[in-house]
Amino acid sequence: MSAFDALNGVEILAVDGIVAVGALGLLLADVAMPAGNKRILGYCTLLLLALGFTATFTLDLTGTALGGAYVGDGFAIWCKRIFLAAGFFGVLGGMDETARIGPRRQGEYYQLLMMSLLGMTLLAGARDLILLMVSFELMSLPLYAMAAWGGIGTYPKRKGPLPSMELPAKTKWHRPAEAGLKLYLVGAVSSVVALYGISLLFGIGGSTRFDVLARTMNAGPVMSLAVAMIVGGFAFKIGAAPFHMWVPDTYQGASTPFVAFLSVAPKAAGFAALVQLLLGPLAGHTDTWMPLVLALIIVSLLVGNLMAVPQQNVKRMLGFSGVAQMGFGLMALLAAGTVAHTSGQKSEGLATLLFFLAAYMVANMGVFFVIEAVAASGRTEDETADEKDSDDTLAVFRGLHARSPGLALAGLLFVLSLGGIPFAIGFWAKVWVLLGLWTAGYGWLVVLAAALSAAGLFYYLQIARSMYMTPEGDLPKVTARMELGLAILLLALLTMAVGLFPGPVMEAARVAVGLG
Amino acid sequence: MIAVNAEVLQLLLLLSAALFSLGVYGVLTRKNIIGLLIGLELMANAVNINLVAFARHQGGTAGQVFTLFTIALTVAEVAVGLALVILLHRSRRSTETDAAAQLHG
Amino acid sequence: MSHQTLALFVLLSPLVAAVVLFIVAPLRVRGPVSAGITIASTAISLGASVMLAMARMFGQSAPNVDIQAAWLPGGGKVLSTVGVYVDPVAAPMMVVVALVALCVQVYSLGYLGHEPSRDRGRYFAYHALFAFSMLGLVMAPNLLQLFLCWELVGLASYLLIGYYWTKPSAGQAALKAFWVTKFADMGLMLGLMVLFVKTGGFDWTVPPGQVLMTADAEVIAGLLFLAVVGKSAQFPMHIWLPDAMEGPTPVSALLHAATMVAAGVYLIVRAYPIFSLAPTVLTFMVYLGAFTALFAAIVAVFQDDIKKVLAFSTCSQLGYMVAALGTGSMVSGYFHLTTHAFFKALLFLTAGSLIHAVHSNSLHDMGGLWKKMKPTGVLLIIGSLALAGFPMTSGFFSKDLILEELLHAGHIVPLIAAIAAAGLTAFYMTRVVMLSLFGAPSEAAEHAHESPAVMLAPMALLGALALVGGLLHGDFAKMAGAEAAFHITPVGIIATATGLTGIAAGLWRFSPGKRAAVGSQWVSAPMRFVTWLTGNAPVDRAFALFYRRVMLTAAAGVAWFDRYIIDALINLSGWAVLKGAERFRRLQTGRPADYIYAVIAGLIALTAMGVM
Amino acid sequence: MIAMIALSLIALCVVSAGLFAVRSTNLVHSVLWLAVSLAGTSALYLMVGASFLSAIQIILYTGGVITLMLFGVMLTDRNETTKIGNPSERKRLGAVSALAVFALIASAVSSMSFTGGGSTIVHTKAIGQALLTEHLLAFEALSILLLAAMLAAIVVARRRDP
Amino acid sequence: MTGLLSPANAAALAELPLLHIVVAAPFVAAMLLLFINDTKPLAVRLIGVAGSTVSLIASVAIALAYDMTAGGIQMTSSLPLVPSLGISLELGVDGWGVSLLLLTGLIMFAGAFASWTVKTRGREFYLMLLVLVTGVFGVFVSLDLFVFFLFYEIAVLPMYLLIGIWGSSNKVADAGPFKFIWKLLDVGGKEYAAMKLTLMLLIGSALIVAAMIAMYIEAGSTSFDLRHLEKTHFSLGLQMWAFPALWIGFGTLAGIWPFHTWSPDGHASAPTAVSMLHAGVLMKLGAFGVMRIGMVLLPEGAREWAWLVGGVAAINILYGAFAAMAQKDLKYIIAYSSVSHMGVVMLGAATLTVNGWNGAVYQMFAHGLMTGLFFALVGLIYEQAHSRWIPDFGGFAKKQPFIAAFFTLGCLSSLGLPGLAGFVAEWLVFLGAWQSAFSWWAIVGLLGAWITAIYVLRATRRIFWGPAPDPKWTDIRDPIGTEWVALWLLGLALVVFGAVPGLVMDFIDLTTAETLPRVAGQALEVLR
Repeated sequence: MSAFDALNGVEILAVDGIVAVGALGLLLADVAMPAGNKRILGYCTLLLLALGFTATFTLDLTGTALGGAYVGDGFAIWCKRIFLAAGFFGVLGGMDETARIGPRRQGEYYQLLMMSLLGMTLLAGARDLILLMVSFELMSLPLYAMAAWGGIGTYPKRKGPLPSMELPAKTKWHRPAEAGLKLYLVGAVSSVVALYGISLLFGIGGSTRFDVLARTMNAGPVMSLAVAMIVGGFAFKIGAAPFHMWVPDTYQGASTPFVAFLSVAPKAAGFAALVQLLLGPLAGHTDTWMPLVLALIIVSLLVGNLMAVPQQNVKRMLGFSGVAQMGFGLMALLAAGTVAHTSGQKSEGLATLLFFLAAYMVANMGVFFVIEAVAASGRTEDETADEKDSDDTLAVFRGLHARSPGLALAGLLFVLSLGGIPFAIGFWAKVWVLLGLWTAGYGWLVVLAAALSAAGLFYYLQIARSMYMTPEGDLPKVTARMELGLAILLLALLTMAVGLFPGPVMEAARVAVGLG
Repeated sequence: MIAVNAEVLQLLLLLSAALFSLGVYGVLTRKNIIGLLIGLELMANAVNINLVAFARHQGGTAGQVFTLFTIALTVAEVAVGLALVILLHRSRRSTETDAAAQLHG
Repeated sequence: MSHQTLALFVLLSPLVAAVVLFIVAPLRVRGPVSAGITIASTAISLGASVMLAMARMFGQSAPNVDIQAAWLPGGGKVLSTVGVYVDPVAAPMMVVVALVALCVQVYSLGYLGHEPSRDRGRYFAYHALFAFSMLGLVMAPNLLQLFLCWELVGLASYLLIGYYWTKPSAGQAALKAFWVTKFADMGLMLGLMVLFVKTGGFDWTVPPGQVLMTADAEVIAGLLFLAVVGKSAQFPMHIWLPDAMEGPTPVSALLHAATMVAAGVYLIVRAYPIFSLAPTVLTFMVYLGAFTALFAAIVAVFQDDIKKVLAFSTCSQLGYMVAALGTGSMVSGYFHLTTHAFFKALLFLTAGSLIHAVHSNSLHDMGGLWKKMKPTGVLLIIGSLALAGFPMTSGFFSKDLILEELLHAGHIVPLIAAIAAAGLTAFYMTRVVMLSLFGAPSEAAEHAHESPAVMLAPMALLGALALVGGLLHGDFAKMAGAEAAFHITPVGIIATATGLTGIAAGLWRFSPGKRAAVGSQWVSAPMRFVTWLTGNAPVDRAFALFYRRVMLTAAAGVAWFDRYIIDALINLSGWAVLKGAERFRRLQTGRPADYIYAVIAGLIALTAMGVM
Repeated sequence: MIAMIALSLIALCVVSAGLFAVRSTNLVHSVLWLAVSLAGTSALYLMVGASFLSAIQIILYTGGVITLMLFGVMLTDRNETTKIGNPSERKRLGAVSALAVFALIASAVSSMSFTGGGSTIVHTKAIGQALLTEHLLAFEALSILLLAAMLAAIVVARRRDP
Repeated sequence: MTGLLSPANAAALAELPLLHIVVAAPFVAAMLLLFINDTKPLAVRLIGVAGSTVSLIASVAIALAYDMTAGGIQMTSSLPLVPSLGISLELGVDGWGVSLLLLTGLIMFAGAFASWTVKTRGREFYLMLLVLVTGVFGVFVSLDLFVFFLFYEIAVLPMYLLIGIWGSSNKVADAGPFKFIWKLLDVGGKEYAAMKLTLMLLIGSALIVAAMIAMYIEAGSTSFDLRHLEKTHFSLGLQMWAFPALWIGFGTLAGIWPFHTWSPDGHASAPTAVSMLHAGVLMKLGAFGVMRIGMVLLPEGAREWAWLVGGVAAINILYGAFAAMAQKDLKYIIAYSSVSHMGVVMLGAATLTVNGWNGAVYQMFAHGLMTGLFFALVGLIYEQAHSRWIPDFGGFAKKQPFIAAFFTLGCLSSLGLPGLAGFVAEWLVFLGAWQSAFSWWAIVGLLGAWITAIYVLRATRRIFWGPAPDPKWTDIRDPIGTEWVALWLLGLALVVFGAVPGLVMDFIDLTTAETLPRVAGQALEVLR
């Protein structure tokens, strides 16, 4: 095979190309631009992402490239849309905060975001272990840096987990640093674990290509070991318990708009990776991996829902709720796996996963942006998120209904969507997942999940309670900045519109997995 | 050079397992983040040994290429990790993991 | 006008009055207007009733009026109907009801003349409701409608007893009346259910071609009789009736003497085709009726409140009727119902007149009123004589018939009880007459004056009927298809003698000269037990105990259980989750080392799951 | 046979160096032990015929990682940084966990039966060819990854904007 | 309401998209409110009233247009929502639906007026109320199980905010073996009540989801259409677990014991109109769900479990009545009486007889009117006296003669006095119970009605009767202005539908006669 053969079909990488070129272009532009406020780079990023997003519709991205290492199919395209949309909203909603943290260096944030996105989009189509791991890392590395993005501030007295760790007032303490470090430590260990699993997989399969692996691998203890390590390693990325420990801390510590991005895009990518592997070369070995996924589901549902209950910090709460939400995502995977196992074909489960991820993205980003909008209005111009210790507790929502009716309504909508209440997009996602799960024969899990999901409303409603049932006192009015407001508006409209008419989108998800 | 037959492969895999476990021990017991990174490196190294062993056992290029990639990945990861250590050190004057333990519950 | 139209008029005119008065508040709050509407409607009813009755009495036999409309559907068919039904059984009762109602309403104009206009308006609206319900009950084409109206008269009774709602005792009495009768009504409902299941309808006759087993009939009749015991104040559910005297006296006359309490008797009369299939129930009725007659008569002797005397007397007389019906003689019981309606209504109205004069119910506050209120006095004496069964008064005929039937049926013990009760009746009525009309006037009686004509006129009409009503007994019997000519029989003689003895004893005991010895202490020491009875205490206390100890305790227990066990258990689950989460969150220590532990532990768990 | 013994010895070396690396109480020593372990691995690669990787291992790891780490140690140098101890309760738990991991992996691996075993020599050229054909995309992605790592490290480690 | 229109006119009326109007009107009004300034309370109220008026008119029109001779499901329309799953906005109405639409229309209309005095955040209040009632209407006209469930959830959820924001807290003394939970949960507080209500109902709906999905899949995974599901014969295994799941799921909303405990606290805490709607209509959704979904779709399950459904309903009746008797807070009395009365509904449903079913649906109707009236009255009293503590009351009839009269009317209907709507329902239910396999239910029911008589009349006496009220109640008065609307509307409705039950019962009976044979099967023939 010559280098030119390898480039056959490379046009299906158009979107990835846009992102890659965009990232590099931003880097160059950043260097070339004179020092100063580089907000314009944010708009460029938006443009690029919008372009990429449009390209997923206008260009034919299906096919095979690089001799099978990269495949563009409906699933991959759909995933790319989720990533790009998440990136788009992440940039749009975070523009102010990014500019505030470092007006002169905001370009770097966008470059890192683009690079991370590149990792994700590549991941979606990767059919090669090497490409899979490289793109996985490409996605992760910038996230570590972005989580730690921000300044060092001073804080009031804080309690540590042990008395010796108590921080006296005014100590410099870097919340994003802690967020980034925790993400990094758990992430690095997890990815090494996953790598080890993949190396074993390579060992028993003798190739890095999925299509080959699917033929050559035999089930056995080593495969079980490898699969367990891979599932565990990727479960870190989607934040499934017990690999979720970084989630609440990073959510709380990192800047909110970034968390909005972090909480959806990498998770979707993690699912994409799991799907590539588990429903690709391992599709014939569902006996090996389904029990693991089932275990993750149960632990995630229980831990996520239980731990979210006592949280007073909204971002932490959403972190834990996200853990529980990932249980739903895994359920879709489980359903898909069962059908793949019994009938050997792609199933509706996969479509439900795609729809679920999209729904989760919309609602979750929305909530985080509402938090950001409220918190930002309480900050002074040169303050950043990490300097105020309490600007994301439940209390910041006090009387939001009066301080900003629109934001409160949007927040309510997102929260209800996450809680799975009808006529918001999240409801359809959850129900569809449960439907698929039932078809797969996990009736008891459906009951458990539905009941826990309903019980989970307890903490979602805490947000609604804070927004609607507490007096506003003398808290100031809240107005979201233009970009942020636009992002919230768009997301709210999406939540409503798809919630009211989910048919086309669900149909599209089915088409994407080849069920049309 | 010795041919990697089943026996050698077995030995290498066990070596890798041992290194991996040592790495696990390292990441679990170290309070210092750099020490923890050392454990991580051992684990990564175990991955590499695995890959090389399989590559040599099977004879293709893929394994070696893969190893190349993993080495690069590990290095990149450590680079970012160390940057984070420096950041933590700057704010807390400490490189212990417990210095980053304010967010909890 | 055709009989159909007339029958509809009987029922609809009070209905219209009631609906208008209840809905159109401006009319209701004006007493005279309300009174006018009610009285006019009752008069129309009376006129139509009389016309309907005349065509069926005195040997004539117009065809039955039967108009029914579907009321409730059931499975695509008609489950039950409502309508009007006039046959020879219903006709006299219609007249009695309309007549007494009209008398009482007119009387009330005077009696309640001093009440605020607004309250009087309410009062007459209730009366209109009562007239409609009672007539609906009487004219019911089936037992279901009878039951509907049965409950509605209960409502009217509740409202009218509670007319003086600012008085706590009135409120208590109203509730008591409602609860007790409502409890008994469960029997009626249940009876109707059994009837429906057994016959597929609510008719009081067994449909042709169907056979009602005796056992079933016993059950149905027994359950219906339970309702009768409540409504017609038979022992032990008579306890509400004396308390019901808290209502205005005209109300007592109409509802709690003449008509409503007699509804129970009327129910038996109506449902006689079923009762006649239930011999055990009939026998039970005889004994219970006779016992009530005697028991209530004994208690009545010791009452100082004139209305209480009359109330227990009503219980006693209803006991007669029940006993009579139990012997299998529908006519005698029904006839006594009619005559009793006249003279008891009369007695209550005269009592009301006396009360109106002295502003007190107590016999001790009366006395010597004869001089002041001769017409009232005369009417009181007439009524008393009729009640006592003085020869040739209406009570004489009807009571005599009953005693005869008792003898015929061979119920000797009840017969003796009934005769004894007759004697006691004469005695206590003489006591009332003597204490209220003669002797030295009390302080209050000094200022008494005769009631206005608007009160006297209805009394006079009733007085006339009380005197001569008994002569109708032959027609009554014919109407029911029985031949019952009046005979002078040994039993009759004994009874009359007993009654006269009672009168004599009363005259002797309560002659004006001995007045000083009267008072509640007039009973001698050996009769302490009887005095105790006079408070109506034992049964009443038993019911009160049941209410407090059983019902309220159960209620408190259930409420406690609900709040502190059931609800608390549900709360407990929430509490446990919250507390558990509070504990559990400590696992999220915040120390990165522990997080890595979690990863490795998860990894070990997963691999262990996979490998093993 | 001799090669086998040599291999085992090197393996032993690698493991013991690794053990010292995770147990040493002096961070610098620890890093250096790691270097030994990595160098041993490099030798191992050489022995099994992956000479290119062996070189890369030395260059990237020993030259890159170890240097980085030493840099890190130096940059954050303070007494408590270099003198590190492992708390005893952690040691026990860590040892148990590590042993469990080892047991699991070893049991799985040793139950696996491999056949044959090639000794074909893979030339560096072939590796390069594979990199730029089959794994072109991954290679390009890796280049961006390294760029991203650089950028990330700069972004993280740099002081905040004035 | 048959025969009020000529067939031609009725047919012409039926051509209109009445079902869409009835559902959409409140929603449109709610959306309009989004654009109204909160500082214009009158405009807000008028829009709320307008929305409910349109719905009321449309529901009456539906009743008029419904073709009694044809029966069955009428005025159907369809709009695919998710074609791939067979979810589609299927609207249509049967006799039960007609009657319950009418009820909802009446209660909402009354509720819109009863909310006139909501002082704070009136716009949001009306908005939530209208959204809630949209859900209620939606449930009654849905022919698609999934859409049914959607609307069901819509109806349940606004409750949380409505109670949490505009509700009132109650003091509940801490005692009993679980005293320690009080502090953490703030038992009796409005937020506690709101949260308990929401969570219990939604966890219940998790069971509904499970049963719904199972039924959908067993019916071929093609459609959620109720008509399609009705044609499916579900396996006994499914019926045996799915029916209890639906029973508990929907039943929680209907207040079945022991899952009723959200109800007293919820109703006692809720503001007037919300209590009216919730006790008046929402609880019926639960019972309607049990009957329309549980029993009709799963007949064998219903037959097998009837003993439990009826037994628990019997417990409900007595338990609710006794618990109500011990209450001193006026709203708690009404709330517990709702528990008791909903027991009557469930009892009727469990009888699986024509009369029982007719009675059950009629009880939904009657209890809705009655409890709506009650809560409207309690709201008025509370607004003026600022207290609901009965021992403090007395003699109110002096100053509130009309409130006293309407309260008495409600009480009388509650205890099943003939001539009022409550009687018809209770009578039929008890008759049906007697006809069923478990005759003792009827006796329990009768006892319950008697106990009801005790506690409601006692409450009346304590509040309204007695000597002139304490001087501290100087502000109490009879209703004025718009406050009359709810009282007269619901009061008259109680009388009219009690005196002429055929107005509504004809509709109910039609559907009962059509659906019951499927459920009761052989048993029916024996009992008829």
